Amino acid sequence: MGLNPYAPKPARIVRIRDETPDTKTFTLSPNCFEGFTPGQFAMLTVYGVGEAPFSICSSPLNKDCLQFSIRRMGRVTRMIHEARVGDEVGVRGPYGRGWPVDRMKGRDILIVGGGIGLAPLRSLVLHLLEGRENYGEIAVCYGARTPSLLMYRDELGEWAGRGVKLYLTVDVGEEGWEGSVGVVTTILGKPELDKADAIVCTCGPPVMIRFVLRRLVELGYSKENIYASLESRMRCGIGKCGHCHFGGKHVCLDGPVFQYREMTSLPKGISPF
Amino acid sequence: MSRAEEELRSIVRKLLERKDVELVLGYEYYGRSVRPCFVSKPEEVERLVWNSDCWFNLATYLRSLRSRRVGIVAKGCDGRSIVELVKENQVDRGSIVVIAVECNGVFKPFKYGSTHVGRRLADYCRRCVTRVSPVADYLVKKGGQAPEDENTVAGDNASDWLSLFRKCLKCMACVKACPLCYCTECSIEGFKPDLVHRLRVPQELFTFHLTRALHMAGRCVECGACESACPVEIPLTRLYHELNEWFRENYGYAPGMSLSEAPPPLVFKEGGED
Amino acid sequence: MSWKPRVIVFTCWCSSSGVDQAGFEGFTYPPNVLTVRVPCSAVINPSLIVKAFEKGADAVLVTACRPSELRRVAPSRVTEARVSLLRRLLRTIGVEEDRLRILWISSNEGSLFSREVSRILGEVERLGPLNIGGSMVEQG
Amino acid sequence: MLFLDEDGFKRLLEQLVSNIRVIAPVETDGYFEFKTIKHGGEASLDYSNTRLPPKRFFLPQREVVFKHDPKTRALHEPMGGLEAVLLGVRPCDASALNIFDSVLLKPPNPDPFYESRRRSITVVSLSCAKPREECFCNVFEAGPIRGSGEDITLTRITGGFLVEARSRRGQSLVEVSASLFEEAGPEHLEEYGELTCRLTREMNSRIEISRERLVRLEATLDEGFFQQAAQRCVECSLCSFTCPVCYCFDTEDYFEKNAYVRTKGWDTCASTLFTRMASGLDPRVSRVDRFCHRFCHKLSRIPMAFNSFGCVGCGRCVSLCPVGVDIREVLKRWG
Repeated sequence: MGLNPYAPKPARIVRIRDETPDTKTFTLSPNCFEGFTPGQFAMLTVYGVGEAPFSICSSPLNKDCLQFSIRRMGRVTRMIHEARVGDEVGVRGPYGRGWPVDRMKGRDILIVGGGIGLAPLRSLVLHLLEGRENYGEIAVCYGARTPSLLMYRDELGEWAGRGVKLYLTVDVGEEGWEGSVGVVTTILGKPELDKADAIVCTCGPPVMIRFVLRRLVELGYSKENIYASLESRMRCGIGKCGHCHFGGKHVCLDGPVFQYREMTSLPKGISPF
Repeated sequence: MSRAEEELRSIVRKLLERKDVELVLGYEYYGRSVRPCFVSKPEEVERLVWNSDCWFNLATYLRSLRSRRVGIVAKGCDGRSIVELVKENQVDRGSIVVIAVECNGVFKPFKYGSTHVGRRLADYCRRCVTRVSPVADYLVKKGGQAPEDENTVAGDNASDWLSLFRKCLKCMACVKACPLCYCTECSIEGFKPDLVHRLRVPQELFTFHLTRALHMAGRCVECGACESACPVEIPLTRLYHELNEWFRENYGYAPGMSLSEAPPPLVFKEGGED
Repeated sequence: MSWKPRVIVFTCWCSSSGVDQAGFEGFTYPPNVLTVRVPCSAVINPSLIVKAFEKGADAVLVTACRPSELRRVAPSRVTEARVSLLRRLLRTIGVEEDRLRILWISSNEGSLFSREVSRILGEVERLGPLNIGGSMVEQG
Repeated sequence: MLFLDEDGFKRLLEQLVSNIRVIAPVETDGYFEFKTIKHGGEASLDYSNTRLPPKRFFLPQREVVFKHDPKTRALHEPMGGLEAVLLGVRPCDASALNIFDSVLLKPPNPDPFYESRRRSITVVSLSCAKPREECFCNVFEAGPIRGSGEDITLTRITGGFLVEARSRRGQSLVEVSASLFEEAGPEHLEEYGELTCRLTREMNSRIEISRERLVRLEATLDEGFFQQAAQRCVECSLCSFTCPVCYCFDTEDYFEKNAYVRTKGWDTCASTLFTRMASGLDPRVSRVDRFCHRFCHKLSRIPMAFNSFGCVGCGRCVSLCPVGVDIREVLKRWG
């Protein structure tokens, strides 16, 4: 009788931070994972309500707690949003394949995020910043619908101070916004990186990923080095329940991070093309 | 090929050639049995058949074809369900051409692993009161040979409904085969998991079946599609028949008999009999 | 401990004050009677009554305003029709139809309520436990 | 290979029934269903196949997988698994267990609930006497004589059964009552050979499939064909509920009797909710996509991910489908 993979481990919410009007970042403690790769996800349980997959957005080097940025969407996320500090939730994971951190050593890195899609990328940025000297240029292109919907606003400046080139854009400007206005593809050309060799990591809504991938190829980034994190409904996270089985690949086992060529073989619908 | 089939095919061919309809819903042979088919070209008309194996109610497809002009082969009960769909504003009578076929009852479909050898007239057909559709643009008379009951065993009269419900797999075949179960947010399919959840088997089968029965009361045209589609053969039509009887006794109303007759809940008047 | 029937009472806003009054005036009714107050008897979805049976109720009682005392007659008539239909359904599937009843209760009829409930409870006790939830659990 | 005569079989059955829970096909209302039997006579072995596959003994339609008491903070992990013998499974249904094994027991996260059930149930298969019209187990080499997931294979021949132990558990069951068995003689083996030939000949479906081509089904989908067939489909999901192989499950969390409970149970890809996310995004929106998925999953996606076909050719979906959707048509076209 093996361990029960369907049973989450209890953890407490120790901090809740409002990111945007409908997104909060929850800090859970203790960190019951022995370690994870940035880009992996975990299943969060609201006891008695349900379970849903969320990207881990804290640094893998943070051994004390786990962080999740959660947007209010369905039944489970609504209940998490109603939770308070001290409440207990269940966590199991880490699941899936994260960003290819091993391939990043010594290369330039382009990170493209849209909206809440920055969550799995934040984990990556924090990971990269811990060993900043091992990598080339790191550029983050991040877009949101409005300035108030930008995630991790307090942290973005800090990243820039630690050697990350930051390019922000919003679809619709607000009063006091002096940055660029337009979708994220409009700023993809700005970072000056070694395009043939740079690793690109992108996450966001499916439509954004579709156009970002197209633009990246146009700009001359190598298809071998483009990665995107996809999403799908899942129930078990371990490749048993069949919900995320698309074209021979399980999003929970072979993803959520897919390489460009893998994505071309996914069936339409889940594939960003 | 029976004369009725010949007549049916010529009507359908005429409809398709004149481009009166884009598509005709009918039945075709498929192995030993019969299955629904969609005919859109005059040369495909030869596929159409009509016999006592055609138990499926083609009106089930009408809602998904709402934007098109469709011809439909309809038995008596199918016609009644078209009437109900029109009354409930689900389909437009003007865009449907009903090819009514006179029906003498259909056989129970042959099910996997059954030990019954003979064909048996479906139980719900024994109760049938409408051999011909109440709405018809064309009429094919003397449809299908009168089915011979090869099995002398009368319809099963098991009355232990609780044990019948317990067999249910909650596969929703009854819901999906029913022409009148069209709610996009079905309360028993799990959209509102507080009432009935799809996973709660067998805990919520009682609520599931009774809720469905209540939703079908006064609407069910007793076409038997649910019962015949059911993999474990729960005689659902018998249950719905009882509720229709209640409507008949109390309001003198039977569903799907005429386009002008409004269902009783709609004509409920304040200060009624009191 | 001997078996006591569990009865769920759906009361409309008006008749619920009748039920309250039963309490104020010291009429007793057994503790195994649970009341659920709803704005109007006509909003009681029959599925909820069915679910109450499945969840372990031995009888369900619907109390509603007397049609003759209502300015609008329809709501109580709707409830009456629904209950009557549901009783037919229960009879068909082999559940005693007397387990579901409708009771006309005005807001000042506490005594009537407690009298009727006790009477019905006695009848249900004679009928014995229903236990649909239990019988739906898989055997074998 | 061993031989067990009719009388020996009866005695073996009585022995088993008195020692262990025996589940065997029992006739009820014109159909056969797997039920726990109290004495050997209840079991009927003259059946074409049971209406529903024995899937529920390994993967119940609903099972509790996790309980958590918030007060005592105790975790209860209910585990099923009563020792039992499942007798008279047809080879196709037994082969389905082999597919379950490759999916649900795949490391690193085997399903412990399935594992304990699989370990505690000894599966005894019985060769088919006569293939039905809708059978196509020969296509996937899942019958009609031998399946691939059973512990003991019984083959009915004149005067008794040929017994083949297929696993260590099967071997030990044979050893316990070794005195009943005798070594199969040449005449038995000869009959076995003839039977194999005859049954394969009698199989109605002669579909030649090539693994390589089928696995590419995903890439070579002919939308036209599927659109036509999907038009007929009413998404009743009967096929996945009666399929011996369909393993997809859903979970539900709720609070009951002072504990948070999680159950898992059968789900179906025909449901519009199957892939819909909370945000409303759905990678598989159209009916055609969902319809394609069922066939792609069985014939191409499961083989790609788990290296075995997701269909055993029992014919239940073919026979029960109210609108005559037939997986054999897909096989004929793409096999």
